Amino acid sequence: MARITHGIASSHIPVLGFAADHGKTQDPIFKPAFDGYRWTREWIANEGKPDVVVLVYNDHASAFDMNVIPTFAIGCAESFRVCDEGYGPRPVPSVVGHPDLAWHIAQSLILDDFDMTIFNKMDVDHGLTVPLTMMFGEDCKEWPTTVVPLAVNVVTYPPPSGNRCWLLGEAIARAVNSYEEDLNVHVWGTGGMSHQLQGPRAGLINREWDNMFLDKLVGDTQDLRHIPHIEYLRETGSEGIEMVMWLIMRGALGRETRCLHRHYHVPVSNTALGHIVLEPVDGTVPQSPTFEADGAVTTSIDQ
Amino acid sequence: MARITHGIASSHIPVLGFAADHGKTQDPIFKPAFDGYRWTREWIANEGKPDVVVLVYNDHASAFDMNVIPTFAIGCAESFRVCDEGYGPRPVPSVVGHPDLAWHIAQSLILDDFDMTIFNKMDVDHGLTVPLTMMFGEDCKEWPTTVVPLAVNVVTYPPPSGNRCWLLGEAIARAVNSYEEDLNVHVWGTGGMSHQLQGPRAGLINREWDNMFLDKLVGDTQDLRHIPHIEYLRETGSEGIEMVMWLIMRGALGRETRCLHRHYHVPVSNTALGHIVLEPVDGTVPQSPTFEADGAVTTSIDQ
Amino acid sequence: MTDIHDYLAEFDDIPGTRVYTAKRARQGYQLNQFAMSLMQAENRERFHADERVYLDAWPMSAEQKQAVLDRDYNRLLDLGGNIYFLAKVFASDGLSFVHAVSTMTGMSVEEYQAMMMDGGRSPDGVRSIGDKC
Amino acid sequence: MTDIHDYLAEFDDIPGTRVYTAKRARQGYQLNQFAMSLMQAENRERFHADERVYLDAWPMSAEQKQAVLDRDYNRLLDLGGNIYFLAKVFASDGLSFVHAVSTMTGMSVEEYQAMMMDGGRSPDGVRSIGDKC
Ligand SMILES: [Fe+3]
Ligand SMILES: [Fe+3]
Repeated sequence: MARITHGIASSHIPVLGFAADHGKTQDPIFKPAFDGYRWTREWIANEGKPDVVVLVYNDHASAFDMNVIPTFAIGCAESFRVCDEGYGPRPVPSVVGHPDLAWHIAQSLILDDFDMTIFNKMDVDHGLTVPLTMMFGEDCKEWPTTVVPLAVNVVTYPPPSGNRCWLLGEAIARAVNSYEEDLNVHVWGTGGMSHQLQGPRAGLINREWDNMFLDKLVGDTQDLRHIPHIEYLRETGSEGIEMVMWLIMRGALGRETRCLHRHYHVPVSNTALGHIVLEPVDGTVPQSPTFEADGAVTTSIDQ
Repeated sequence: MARITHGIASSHIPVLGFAADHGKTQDPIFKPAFDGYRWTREWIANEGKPDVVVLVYNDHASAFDMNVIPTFAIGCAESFRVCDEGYGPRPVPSVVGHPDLAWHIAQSLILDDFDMTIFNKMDVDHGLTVPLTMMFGEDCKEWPTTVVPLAVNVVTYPPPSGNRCWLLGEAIARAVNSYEEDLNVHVWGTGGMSHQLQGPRAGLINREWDNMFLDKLVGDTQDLRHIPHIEYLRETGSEGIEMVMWLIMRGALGRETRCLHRHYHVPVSNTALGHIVLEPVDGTVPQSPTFEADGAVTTSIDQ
Repeated sequence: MTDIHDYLAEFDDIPGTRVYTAKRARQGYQLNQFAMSLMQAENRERFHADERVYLDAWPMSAEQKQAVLDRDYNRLLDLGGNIYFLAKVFASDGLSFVHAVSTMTGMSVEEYQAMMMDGGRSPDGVRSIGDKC
Repeated sequence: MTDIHDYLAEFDDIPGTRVYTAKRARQGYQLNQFAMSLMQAENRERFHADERVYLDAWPMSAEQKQAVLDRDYNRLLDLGGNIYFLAKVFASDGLSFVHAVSTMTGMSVEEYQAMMMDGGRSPDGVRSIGDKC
């Protein structure tokens, strides 16, 4: 049976992709950011290696224009092209999907009353490719994992609530747990932390709040799911709202987590960088509200 | 304040659009089908006239190909073009949207934990245009109402559950009730009734089951929301699943309805035609599960 | 319904019916995308001018292409086609839904239409393969 | 949060911030679609060859066009622009996010970067217009 072995959160700041693509990771301005991923790169190349990553990110006006705004999009294609965001496409490998698992998750989520939009053709932007670079390094000829892209709208208001995201994470865990093939699955939440890219208030960074958020991803508290959008905006800047995506990852890890690695650095470009690696201590998620299950879909992912 | 004054359900059989567009409504084969809409046409041209119709339908591989499959799509554009389904586009007017109300509903639904996909450009097919013709007649130079298109996936499995559709209807009612302009809003559910368009079992019609379904749209029973997909398939044919869309309309009408008009006819093409006009007796819908409301969003639409 | 596997398994128990699940959607992806290309008038013309050439531009299986050439709709359903997509093929042939659908039933168009005028096919006996109910 | 009106109203209480709600999305629709057209290299070339001509092909307001020509990003935000869409404009100019963003703050690029190196802008005093907290 497939199981969620770990959750990773990471900022997906585009300039880190730029630094990686142009041999600048050891430049003084970028080195501290990359240094904080050294532990993760070592670990993920060895015992931390996933077979599939359910990679939660947002599209930044790249694949989706103003004509289509999906709250939750899941990519079920064989592969996903890297798009040109205006500087030319990043020189990184295409992203290989996992259509079997992706379709299984998509079907499960819809049966669990999540109103998914399925994409069978979708380009992916820095939101998805920068985290791959940060975890797997600058020199990948191909990515050492398959990916199920899960794009969340956090650009046009309203995005989904933090609680809805947490619930989606729980439903993803149930979906993975009901997939029959033996697979190590990661769930990654990306974006954040504090940043505001617009207006006279740009450059806002709230180190204290960000660290509160990192603290509460660990253990068994569920406080984070109840933070309203306005609090992200006031406390962490207009683009800090991206952190709701981390709650999908957290929800998927179940009742209690432990922290394997944590990294926080200011600044990268306009942004506070945050990164954390978690594993479930008690991975139990609530039963499906729609299946009359006798435990079939609700399995502890305790290790 | 806007309020939902009526709900209408109707099949959206393409051949009725063909008959209307080619002056064949009085042909013996089509006449009984059109005769059953005479009451509605008279009523809707007078006291039944809506300002806006929230028109629930499904796309039949017209606007959406296999690359994008939204469970719930809402059209927020100024207008919607009529698409060419292979026989050339129907010679009917473009559909004029109501972007103010559509965006308001979209935002409200997302805040109510429905994972909508917003479309600002979308063509519409017979699923949407045939019901307009049936209600407003063959000779419209322009449609006498604005429309908020709400497209539901019932083609690729799984579609949303009947219960999810009913809940969406309730959330649409809350959204309409919180819109400040004075508007008469209809919610229409389209598609159905019994039909199977494929394979050796094609042509299946279940007059008894269809009439049970029509019976239970009236009054205060909520039995219909719990019918599983497999029952629609077994009892009413593979395309009978379209009836889940009627439950969005029914959910939007609240606790209790009365029937103003009802029509059932077999056959039209491969299909059983069903049509019903309902009004709320007690339009109360449950409070939002996400707003800590003091009645603000939950208003009786009792008349 | 207890889990997704039960949910999907039940669909295989309906006689003469292919439910368009993920498995079929994936198998039929190129076939259905081909069919949808016929929504444009110029594609319909190119298709009818030389069906084989037009089909060969699509990465479909040989069986799928042959079934399109044969207008064998039951076979196309077996190969992952969906009827709303396939409708673009018979629409481009100028066929109605009744005509095209009748070809899947083993009846002549006239027999099929007579059945419909008579109230349609009864669900009795075709609800379930297992139960014959 | 008690209803959608409260939810939206709170967004107007954040200093120096435009939250991209439906109202802004509708106002900025053509502007943002224009910006996104610059994701294609040939469009970037055409735009830079003659910005006015390129802009005139889009049904944008005169103010929106002028603000693009001026690269006045605060004004573009006021006119319904969204920063991720507008990023295609400054990317096509070869500007980084830091550079473009700094132009909205009333600081020079150097001042802005110094502020960021120093830990960024404190949230104290810019959480709320009403509360000054
Ligand atoms: Fe981002
Ligand atoms: Fe239909």
